[in-house]
Amino acid sequence: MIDKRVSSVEEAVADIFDGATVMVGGFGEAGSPIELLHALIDQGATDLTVVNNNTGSGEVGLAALIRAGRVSKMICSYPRTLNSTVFPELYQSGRTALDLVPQGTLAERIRAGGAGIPAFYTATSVGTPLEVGKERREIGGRDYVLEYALTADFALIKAKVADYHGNLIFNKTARNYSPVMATAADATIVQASEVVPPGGIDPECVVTPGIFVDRIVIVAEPALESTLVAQGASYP
Amino acid sequence: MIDKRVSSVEEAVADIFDGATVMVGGFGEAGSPIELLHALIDQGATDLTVVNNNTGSGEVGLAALIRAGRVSKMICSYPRTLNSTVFPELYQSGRTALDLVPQGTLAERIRAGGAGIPAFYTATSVGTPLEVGKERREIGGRDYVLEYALTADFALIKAKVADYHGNLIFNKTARNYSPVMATAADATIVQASEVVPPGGIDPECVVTPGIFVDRIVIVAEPALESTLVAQGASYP
Amino acid sequence: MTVPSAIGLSRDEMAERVALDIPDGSYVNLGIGIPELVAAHVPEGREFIYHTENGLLGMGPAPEDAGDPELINAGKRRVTAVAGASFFHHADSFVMIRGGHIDLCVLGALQVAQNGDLANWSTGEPGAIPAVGGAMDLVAGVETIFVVTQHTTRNGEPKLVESCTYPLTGPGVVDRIYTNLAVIDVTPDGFRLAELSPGVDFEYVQERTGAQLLPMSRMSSAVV
Amino acid sequence: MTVPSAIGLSRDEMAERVALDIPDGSYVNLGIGIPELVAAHVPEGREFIYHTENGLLGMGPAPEDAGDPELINAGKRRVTAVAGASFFHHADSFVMIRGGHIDLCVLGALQVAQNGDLANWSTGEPGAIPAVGGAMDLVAGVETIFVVTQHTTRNGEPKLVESCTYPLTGPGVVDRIYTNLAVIDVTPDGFRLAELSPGVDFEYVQERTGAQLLPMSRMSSAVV
Repeated sequence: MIDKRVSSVEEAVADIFDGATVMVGGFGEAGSPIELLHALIDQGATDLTVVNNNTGSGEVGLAALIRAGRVSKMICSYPRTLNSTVFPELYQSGRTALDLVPQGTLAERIRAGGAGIPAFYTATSVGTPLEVGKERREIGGRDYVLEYALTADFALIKAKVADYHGNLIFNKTARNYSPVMATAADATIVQASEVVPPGGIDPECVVTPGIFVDRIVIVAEPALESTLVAQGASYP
Repeated sequence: MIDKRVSSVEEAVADIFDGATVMVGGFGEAGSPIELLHALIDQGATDLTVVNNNTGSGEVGLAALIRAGRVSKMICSYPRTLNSTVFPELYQSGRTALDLVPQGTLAERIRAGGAGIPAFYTATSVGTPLEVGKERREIGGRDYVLEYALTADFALIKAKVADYHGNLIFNKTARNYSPVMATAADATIVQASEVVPPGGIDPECVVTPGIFVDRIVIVAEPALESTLVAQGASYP
Repeated sequence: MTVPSAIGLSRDEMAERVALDIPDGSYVNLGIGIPELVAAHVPEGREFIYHTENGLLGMGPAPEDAGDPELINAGKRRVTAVAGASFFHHADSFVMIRGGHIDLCVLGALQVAQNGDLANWSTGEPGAIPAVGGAMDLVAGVETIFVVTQHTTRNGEPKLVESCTYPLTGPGVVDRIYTNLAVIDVTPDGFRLAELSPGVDFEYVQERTGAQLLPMSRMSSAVV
Repeated sequence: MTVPSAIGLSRDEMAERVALDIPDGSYVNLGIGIPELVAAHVPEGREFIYHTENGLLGMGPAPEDAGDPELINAGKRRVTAVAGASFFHHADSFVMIRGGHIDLCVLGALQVAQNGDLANWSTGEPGAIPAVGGAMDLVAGVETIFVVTQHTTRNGEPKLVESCTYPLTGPGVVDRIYTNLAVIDVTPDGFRLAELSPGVDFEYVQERTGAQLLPMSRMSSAVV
């Protein structure tokens, strides 16, 4: 029987290697896979390139991974957030690089990576400093830039419910980047609040089909970034 | 209150003009908006360019529109189907043109049209006769062809349930091209078996958000192509 | 120079003024700051559907209870979902934006140039952390771009200028500007006054504008 | 020349032989014709998940009742959905194909060349209606392509050839060919015999093959 469950977050992230590119789902705290991120800190992989809309907040989750010095490069659209202090310090000291990508271009580059589309054109960033280094082309009387697909070695995803095949549904705006990241990574690792047998999710409502998922671990009561930050928590 | 309902299929298709490009949802009979197609035959618009995976079957629905001489060009991936005789005759007599597009490229070109992506690269068709006339480019050591977005003036869509805002859900594999076509047309016209007030569809399960839909008409018991063909039906 | 906040409209009044120009039934994206306040001022008899780029169409007001930390807007504030809302992923959300499906977007600004260039994401200062979010996608994809902003900076520097000195968000994208002092259209001839706030005259606005301001045309100020 | 269908495997046996080489847990797309029969021959202890490009992952067998006319496969036949299935739209379906997520695809063929070129969508005859469907996307996007076909045409013409005379579906895409007579690998050196059907010898297959057939290597025939 196809069963992608693994027994712990430690096992789920065990093979993430130094130098890996890791996509991390979430927009702010919504959809942030905090337990997988903490397991990755414990695991020790370093020199990571991380793809996320933001850079985490406080000293937990993604911010804690950055603070631990494991992230050599962030690919993101908005590295400034409320309570986001870790990344700015490391960036300004030159210890973490930043590849700034407009939000829609970031989402579409990830989608392209999962879809076997090596490159596409978009009007976003034309005539701005973020156009620098991109190829420009006129199509149908308007200028566009060429953007390349983005893929990853691993994706860390938080879902609401998973079945053993890896079919996923999400909670409200926690969905955000996770479905496209799941398609663009060699290995997609999911923490789900609930795990059910195949058939437990309505096939008309599946958001991420199981084909895009490699490992599932149950995290029944995931921590919330805002709660941890309000408590002044710091990981590890 | 936002309410996109119209009172009849006649009203729904009234402004489709001669020479329009019309995307028609459906793969075989699954998702084929037969009542909207028959209303379009009655309405009389001609010289249409129609985008559909197939070319209909028997002498009803899309095949009837083609048979009535209203379609000057088909853009499709598979114009040969069981019981498909109308299109072959018109094609072989030179009265209907054919733009043959690989199925995945067709779906992606429509998606690009709705997504504001004017063009993208794909490996599909490289090294085949369908590459002719396309720009080839090597990216990351592999050859790809450039494909352009496809848009339409109108899309005719069959849904299972719609709400007044135009949020849609579909029945099983009747979903197929409809969600991407809805995004790529200036006016998306939907026949739904059931129409409910806003809130009647779970927001986590909406397949086509209402922003992509312009008109909704209720067709409570839509005809099935296979039933009509088995009955030897012919429209009008 | 006078502190501008003492004269003209308050932030809330500016937001209310913007809302007057949004057609009934519009799909609207609101930026962070004063634009967020627009949601509270839907004119009688109209209905707008709010899109937030992090994956929600049909965004409602802030929750009366604690809300759900995973039901947030692009500014990462907790919101609600109205009846008829839908959730979708980020790539689908930007299909709505890039594909021209959002009718109107209201954004803040650091600078707007007389040709419609917008700068609202970076002052370009060395050492500052650049952050762009969805602003460049919005101005590239949404047909109508309204800017709502104080007429001048806290230091009294004009935000409406001949040409932007800050890095652009997009070239030639702004249609109309709502400030505490005036409503100003971006036209092929440059900035043209459309409406003055109560107690403010043309010269007062011109003095605080970094480019030539054309007088009101005989047309009414309504753009919708 | 002997009518080939009298010798070697039946269509059903060919399908069964293909299924033996599909690894447990594979995501599989099956073409129309003999490939469809593969679904009935899942080897003991294995589970495959079938994808049909019209928007279903987890395709099950034909329904025992009339089924649902809107639950069909790519060949437009009525099917069922297994527990754990999901429905999605066409663009998402081809994300699975083009993006390399489908592990294996089994297709029919008009011709296969010794370099792996596949022709399976058109005979190129003037006046014929060309129809390509998803074949070009499948061969471009799926890592492992198996072909299952009669060894020769009804007229006894070889389908395995030096180079295709029919229009290509894709260049150099076929990994392994299953016919009524043999299992043949496409290698950098050309066609290499992997397995003979019962009662068939090398010369018999070579005579009916339009290109040089290399003898079986000492390796076992298992590719998985």
